[in-house]
Amino acid sequence: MTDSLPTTSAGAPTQGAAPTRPAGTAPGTPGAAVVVDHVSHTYGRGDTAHHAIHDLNFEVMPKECVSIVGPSGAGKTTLLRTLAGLLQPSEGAVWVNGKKNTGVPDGMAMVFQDYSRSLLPWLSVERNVAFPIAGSSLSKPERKALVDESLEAVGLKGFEKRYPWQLSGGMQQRVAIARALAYRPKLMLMDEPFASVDAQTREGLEDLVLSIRDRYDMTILFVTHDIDESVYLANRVLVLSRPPATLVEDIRVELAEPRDQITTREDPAFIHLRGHVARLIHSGGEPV
Amino acid sequence: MTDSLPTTSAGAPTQGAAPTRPAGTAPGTPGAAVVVDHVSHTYGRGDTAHHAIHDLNFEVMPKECVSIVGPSGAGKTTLLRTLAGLLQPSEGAVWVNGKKNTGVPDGMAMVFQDYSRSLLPWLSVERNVAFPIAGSSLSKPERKALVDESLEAVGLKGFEKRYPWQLSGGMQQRVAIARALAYRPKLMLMDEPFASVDAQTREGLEDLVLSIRDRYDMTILFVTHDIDESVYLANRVLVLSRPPATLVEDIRVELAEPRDQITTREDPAFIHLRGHVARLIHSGGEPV
Amino acid sequence: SSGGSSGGDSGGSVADEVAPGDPFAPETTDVSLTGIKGPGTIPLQTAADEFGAEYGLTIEPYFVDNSGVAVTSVISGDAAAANTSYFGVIDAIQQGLDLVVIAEGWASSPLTSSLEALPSSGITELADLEGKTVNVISLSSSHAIKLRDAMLKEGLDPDAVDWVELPYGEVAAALEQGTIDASSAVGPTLAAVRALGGVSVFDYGAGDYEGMAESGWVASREFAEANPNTIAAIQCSLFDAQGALVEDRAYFEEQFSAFLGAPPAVAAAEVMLDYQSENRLDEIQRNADVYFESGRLTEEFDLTEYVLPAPESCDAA
Amino acid sequence: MTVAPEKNTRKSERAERAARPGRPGRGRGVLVALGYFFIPLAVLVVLWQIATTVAPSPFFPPPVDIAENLVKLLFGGDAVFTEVFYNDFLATVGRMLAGYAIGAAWGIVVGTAMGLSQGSRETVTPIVEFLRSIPATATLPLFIILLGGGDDMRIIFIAYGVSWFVLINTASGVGSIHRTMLDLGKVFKISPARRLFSIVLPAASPKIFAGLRIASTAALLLAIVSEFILASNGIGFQLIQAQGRFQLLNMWSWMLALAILGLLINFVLDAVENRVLSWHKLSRQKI
Amino acid sequence: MAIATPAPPAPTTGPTPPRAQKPRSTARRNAVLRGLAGVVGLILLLEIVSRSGLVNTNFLPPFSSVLWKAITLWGDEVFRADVLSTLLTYVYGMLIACAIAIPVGVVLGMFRPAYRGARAIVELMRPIPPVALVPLVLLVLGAGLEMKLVIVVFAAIWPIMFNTLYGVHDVDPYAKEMARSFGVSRFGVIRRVVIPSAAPFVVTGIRIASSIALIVVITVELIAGGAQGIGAFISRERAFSDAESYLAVLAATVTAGLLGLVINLGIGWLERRFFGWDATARGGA
Ligand SMILES: Nc1ncnc2c1ncn2[C@@H]1O[C@H](COP(=O)(O)OP(=O)(O)OP(=O)(O)O)[C@@H](O)[C@H]1O
Ligand SMILES: Nc1ncnc2c1ncn2[C@@H]1O[C@H](COP(=O)(O)OP(=O)(O)OP(=O)(O)O)[C@@H](O)[C@H]1O
Ligand SMILES: [Mg+2]
Ligand SMILES: [Mg+2]
Repeated sequence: MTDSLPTTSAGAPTQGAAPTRPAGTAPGTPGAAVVVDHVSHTYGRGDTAHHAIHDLNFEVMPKECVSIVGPSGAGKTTLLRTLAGLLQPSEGAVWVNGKKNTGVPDGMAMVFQDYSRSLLPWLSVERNVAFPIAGSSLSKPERKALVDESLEAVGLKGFEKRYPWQLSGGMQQRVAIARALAYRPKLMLMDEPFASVDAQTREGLEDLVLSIRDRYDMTILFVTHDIDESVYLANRVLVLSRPPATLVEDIRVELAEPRDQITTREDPAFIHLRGHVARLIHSGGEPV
Repeated sequence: MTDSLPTTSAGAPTQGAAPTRPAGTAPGTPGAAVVVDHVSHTYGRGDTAHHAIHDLNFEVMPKECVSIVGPSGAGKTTLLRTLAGLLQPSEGAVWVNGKKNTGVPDGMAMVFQDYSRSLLPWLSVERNVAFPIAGSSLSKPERKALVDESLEAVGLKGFEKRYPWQLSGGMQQRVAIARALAYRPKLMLMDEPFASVDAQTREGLEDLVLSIRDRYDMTILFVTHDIDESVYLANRVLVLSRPPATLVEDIRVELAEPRDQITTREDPAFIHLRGHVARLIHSGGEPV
Repeated sequence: SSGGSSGGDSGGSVADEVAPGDPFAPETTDVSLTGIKGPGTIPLQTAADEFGAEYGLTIEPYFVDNSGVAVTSVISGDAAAANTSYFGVIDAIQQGLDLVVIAEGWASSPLTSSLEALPSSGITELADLEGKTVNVISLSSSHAIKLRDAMLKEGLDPDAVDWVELPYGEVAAALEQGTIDASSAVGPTLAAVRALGGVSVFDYGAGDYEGMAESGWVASREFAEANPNTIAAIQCSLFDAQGALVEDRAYFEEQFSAFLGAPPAVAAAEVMLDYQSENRLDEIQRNADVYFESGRLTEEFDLTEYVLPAPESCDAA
Repeated sequence: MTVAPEKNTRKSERAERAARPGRPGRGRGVLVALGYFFIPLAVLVVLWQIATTVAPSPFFPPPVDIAENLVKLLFGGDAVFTEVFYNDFLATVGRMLAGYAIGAAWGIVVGTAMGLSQGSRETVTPIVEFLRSIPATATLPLFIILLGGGDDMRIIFIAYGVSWFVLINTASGVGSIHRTMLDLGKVFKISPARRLFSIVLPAASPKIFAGLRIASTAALLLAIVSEFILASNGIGFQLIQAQGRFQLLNMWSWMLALAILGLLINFVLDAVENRVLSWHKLSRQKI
Repeated sequence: MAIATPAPPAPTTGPTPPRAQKPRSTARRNAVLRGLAGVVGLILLLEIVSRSGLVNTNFLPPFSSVLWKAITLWGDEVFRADVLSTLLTYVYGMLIACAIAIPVGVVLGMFRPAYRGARAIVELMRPIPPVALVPLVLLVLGAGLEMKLVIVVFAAIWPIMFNTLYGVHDVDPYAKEMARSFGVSRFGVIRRVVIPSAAPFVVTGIRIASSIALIVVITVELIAGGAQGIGAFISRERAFSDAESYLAVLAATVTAGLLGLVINLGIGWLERRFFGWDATARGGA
C-alpha cells in the first residue's frame, strides 16, 4: 500500500493548485513543512470499522504554530499519529519536508496524550528526558545540559532522580514535554500537552513553547481543548468536525507577536477569534 | 436543579474543631459529610521523604460541590486519595458521614486522574461501566438501564461494545465518569475529570454533574485546573498552596442556582470570583 | 545351549578367529572402565589401583547409576569396558549394539543376593508372591528373570505378580511402609532389610542358579577388534584383581572397606561375591537359556559368538 | 529504521478479525496457520529421514520407523487401541492432568496471596525458594516413603512439582498490577472475592498463563519421572524399560508420544489463552 | 490476603524503590525477619513430623540431624568438590541458556511469522523430558561436562524463552510508539524499550529456569553418574542403605535446596535492585 499514492489528481491540498507535478515531489506549496494530502484513516474493517478521519487536506509552513481543536473522539490523535508516521493513512499521504512519510520523519518529537504511559517506568525522570538523545552524537555534558535546561524550563528542577510513579499527573506530563524539548525537534507534535497542569504553570509552558519555537525555528502542531489556548498559541487554528473528522475551518490568527498572556488575551482580535472558534465548536462542526 | 444549597456550613473548618468532644465522634460541624481534621501526608521516609500535604483542615457539608485548585504537584491527588481511604494520612484523620475513615467509606465513587489505567482492558465499555454495580442487588434490567443512562449522559451511546483501547483519550475519560455516575454515590471524588474532553463536551458534563448532584443529593469534591470551571461548578473553592499543600483560602461561591453556562459566566460575581481565584493561584499560594 | 570349555582355554569359543592379543603391548594405555559402584565393582577399583599398571594400563574407573548407562558409554567410546548383567548384554545385542563379553565378573553364589520379605507381608515362598508387589530393582535384571524362571518352573504365574522397580536405597523404607511386599536385596541393603526382620524368600545364588555367570565385563566389538592388546590387558587386569580378591579374604575386606567406606565390622560380615578369573562359556550361555525360559526373550539366543577368549597367558613372558 | 508502517494497519486488521471469529478470510487464515505449522516440521522430518537413511545408526532410527512403531504400540489389536494405550499412555495422561490441575490451582492460590501481601511474600519466599530448589527427582523417594506407591502419590508429586512454576509467575504478575487498578476495586467497594476474580486475576493473567505454559511441560516431565521408579505402567515406565533393554526405537517412539502429547496440551492451552487473553493481545497489538 | 483489608497504615510507598534511593533499612529488616520466621516455622514443622513417630526415623530422620549432617558434610573435601562441580555446570548451563533463550524469545515475540514458523518445532521439543535425553546425549557426547551442559541448557531454555515471549507481548504499545516517534531505530526500540520492559518477565523466567537447571544437573548426575557432582555423591551414598548414608543422601538433597535458595535469593535481589520499578511503579500491593 506504500507507493500507491495517486494524488497527482488533486494537487495542493487546501487551495487546489498545480494540476501536474513531477512524481515523487510533494503536492502543495513548495517548502511546506507538512502537507496533508487527502488523508483518511479507518480503524479496523468490516462491521467494526471506524472511520476516524476523512479526506483531510492542509499544509503547515515552517515555523508555523498550528493548533487543532475538535470534539472528543473526532480524530485529532489519529491525525497526529498519522503525521508522526506511526499510522499509515488508509488513503492519501502525508509529506514532511517534501518527503513522503513512510516511517517516522526525522527531527520530529511528539508529546503523547497518554503521557503517563509514554514515560518509561524503569528510568528516572532525568533518564526519561535523556531517552531520545541518549543515542545521539552529543557529548555527555552536552546531553546533561540539554536535560537540565529542559527540566528547568518545565519547572521540574530537583526531581531529576525521581521515578515517574513518584510524580503527580501534571509533573509526569511536564516530564513528557521536557523530553520532547530536549530532543530539539524541527517538527513538534503535541497532543493536549497541558491538559493536566494548573493554569499558572500552563501559561508558563505556553510561553515556553512560543519562545522555543522562535529560538529553534520549530514547526509546531498541537491539539488542545482549551479554545483560548488554541488561539493564543497559534498562527492558525484548524477546527475539526465531529467524527469522521473533516476540516471545518482553517482560521488564520493574525495577532501581534510576541504574544503576551495579559495584552494578547485582552486584544479585541483575540476575543473575536476565540468567540469564532467557540461558536464553530459549539455548532458541532457545521460551518457557521 | 432543584433546591438551593445548604449554605448553613458555618462551622468554620479552617479554624479547627471544637476543643472538647466525646471520643469517637467526628470533629467539626455535626452532620458534615466530610471532615478533614489536621491531615498531613508524607510519602516515603528518610532522605526520600516527600511531604505532600500539611495540616489540612476543612469540612464539606452534604450536597455541597467543592472544587479544589492548586499548582501541579501540590498534593490534590494525594488529598483525594486520603479522603477515599486509599491512603492513610500520616497525621490527623478524615471523617466521612461522622465515621472516621479506616478504609474506603461507603457510597463513595472516584474518577481517577489516570483514567486510562483505571479502565479494565479486558472489559467492554458497557461492562466497565457496569463493573461497580455488577455485584449489587439490582436486577439485570435495572443495571442495564443505569449503564445506558450513564453512557448516554456522557455522550457515549453506541460505543457500548467497544474496548477501552479502541477509544480516544477523552472518550476513555468519559467512560470513567460514566462508571462513577452509574454507581450513584453519595460522595463523589473527581480528579481532573474533564481534562481530556473538548470545551463543548466539557460544558455538557459540568451541567450533568450539577444536575446529578441535585437529583441524587450527592456531595462532590473535585480537582480541576480550570479556574472558570472551579467557580462555575462549586459552592466553595479550596485553593491549595505550593507543596506541601496547605489551605490558602476557602472561598464561598454564592452564585445563583441553577447555574447556566451563559448567564452564570457573565455574572459579575462570577467574574470577580474567578479573578480572585486566578490571583490566588498566580501568587503561588500566598494569600493576596 | 552350546557346550564348550571355559577359562583360559579359548579353543572352544567360536570367537576364536579373533586372535587373542598380547596383554603387555596395549594399543591404548589410558582406558576408562565403568560400572555401578558396589561390591561387584571392587575389582574395577583394585585393577585400577594395582593390577593395570602391570600391563602398562592407566585405568580410570567411573561409576554410574544403572548398567544401561554403562553399556551406552561403551558404545559411545567413553569407556573401554563396562560391568553389566548378561541379560543386558543380550538385550543390547538384540537391539543391534555390537558388544562382546571380554571377562566374567562374578558368578551367583548363595547368601549374596536374595528376595526378602518382612514377616508382616505373609510371604514365605514363591507361591505367596502372586498378587503381591515385588521390587526387583530393574525388570530386566538377573533377579527378575531368575524369579520369573523359578516361578514358571514351580508352575506359578509370574504375570500375577506386580513387579516394580525401586533403587536399593529406598528398599528398606518401602518394605517397612508396606509400599512393597517383597524385594530383591544385596549387600548393605540386605543387611538393612534383615535388621528390620526380613526373611529370605528366595536365594538367587542357591540351588539351580549356583555358579551361573552373573555379571560380565563387556566392550564394543569395534573397539575390541581395533585394540586386541588393550582388551587383553584389561582382561588380565580384571582377572588378576578378581583372583586376588577371591584368594585373600583379608585383602578383600581391606578393599571392601576402602572402596565402599564401610566399617571393618561390616566388611568382615560381608559374604564375598564369587569373582571369576576365567570365562566360562557354559555358565554365561545359561543366562540366555534362563532368559528364554522366563518368557522375557522371544527366541533362543546363542552367546557363543559374543564371548571373547581370555588371553592365553597373563604372565610376563 | 522503523517498522514499515503499513504493517500496523494490517496487524490491527488481523487483530480485528481474530476478535470476531466467523469473519470472512478465516478459512484462509487457518490454512496459513497450518502451513506455518507443518511446513517447517515437514522439512525437518524429511531432512532427518534422509540423514538416517544415508548414515544409519542404531541410536538414530529414521522418523518414519519411529512413527510406525508408535502407531503399532498404541493402535491396533482387537480394539482400536492397544492395551498399552490404555495401560500406559492414558494412565500417564490421567496422572498428569490431575496433578497439573491440582498444582496449578494451588500455585495460583498461594501465588496470589503472595503477590497481594508483602508480609506473606516476605514470609514465604525463602521457603518457596528452598523447596523448589530441592531436586524433585531426589524428593520422589520421600514421597514414596510418605505416601506409598499409588497413583495418589504420583499425582501429589506432580502437583507439588508443578505448583512452583505457577506460583512464582502468579506472585510476580499479581505483584505488578498497577495501583490504580487495585484502587478502583477498593473505591467501588467491590467484594474481595470479586476483586480477586474480576481485577486481580485478569490483570495478572498474562503472567499466570506464562506460568501455566511452563508448568504444563513440567507436569509431563514430572509424570514421567514419577513413573521411573516403583511403577508398573505409564509412559515413564515404558521409557525406562525401553532404555533398560536398549530398545531405542521404542524409546524414540515414546519420546515422540510425549512430544505429541505436549503439543496437544499446548493446543488446548492456546485455545484457552486465546479466549481469556484476547483482550490482552488486541490491546497490545495496537501498534 | 490483603484484599480484604484496606491499605495498611505504614507502607504507603510499597516495596523498596529502585536504585538511587536508599533502601529503607527497617523495611528490609522486617522482610528478613519475616523470611526467617517462615523458615524457622517450616523447620519446626518438619522436626515435629519426623519426631512424631509417623514414620521410622531411619527413613525420615529429624530435620535437625539432616541439617547437622549437611553442615558436617561441608568439612568433607570430596563433597565440596562435588558441590562445586554441580555449581559450575549450573552456572555455565544458565549462561548458555540465557544467551540463547532471550534473543530467541525476543525475536519470536516481535515477529509473528518467526513465531508461527518456529512453533511446531518448539512445541514438539519442549515436552521431551530432558532426563529422557540422557542416554542419547551420553552416546554423542559422553559422560562429561558437555553432556550435562546440553541437557541443562535444553531444560532451562524453555522457561526463559517463554517468559521472554510473554514479556515482549506485554510491552505497553505507548512506550514503543513513544520511542519510535523519536526516531529510535527498530533495534533501538527493542534494546531500549522492549527488553527493559520485558525484563521483569525475563527475570521471572530465569528464576524458574534456575531451579529447573539445578534439578536437572543433579538428576543427570544421579542417572548418568560421572565422577563429580551432588547427584554423583547421592548416587554413591545410595549404594548402601544404612542409616548413615541415607542421612548423607538427605543432607546432600538439602544442600542442593540451600544452594538453590541462595542462588534464587541472589537473583531475587538483582531483580529488586534492577527491576524494582516493576513492583513499585505499577504500585504492587
Ligand atoms: N485502535 C482503535 N481501534 C478502533 N477505533 C479507534 C482506535 N483508536 C481510536 N479509535 C476511534 O477513532 C476515533 C478517533 O480517535 P482519536 O483518538 O483520534 O480522537 P481524538 O480526537 O484524539 O479524541 P480526544 O480528544 O478524546 O483524545 C474515536 O472515535 C475512537 O473511538
Ligand atoms: N508514590 C509517591 N512517592 C513519592 N512521592 C509522591 C508519590 N506520589 C506523589 N508524590 C509526590 O507528592 C506530591 C503531590 O502529588 P499529587 O499527585 O498529590 O499532586 P497533584 O496536586 O495531584 O498534582 P497534579 O495536579 O499534577 O496531578 C508531588 O510532588 C509528587 O511528586
Ligand atoms: Mg486524542
Ligand atoms: Mg493529581
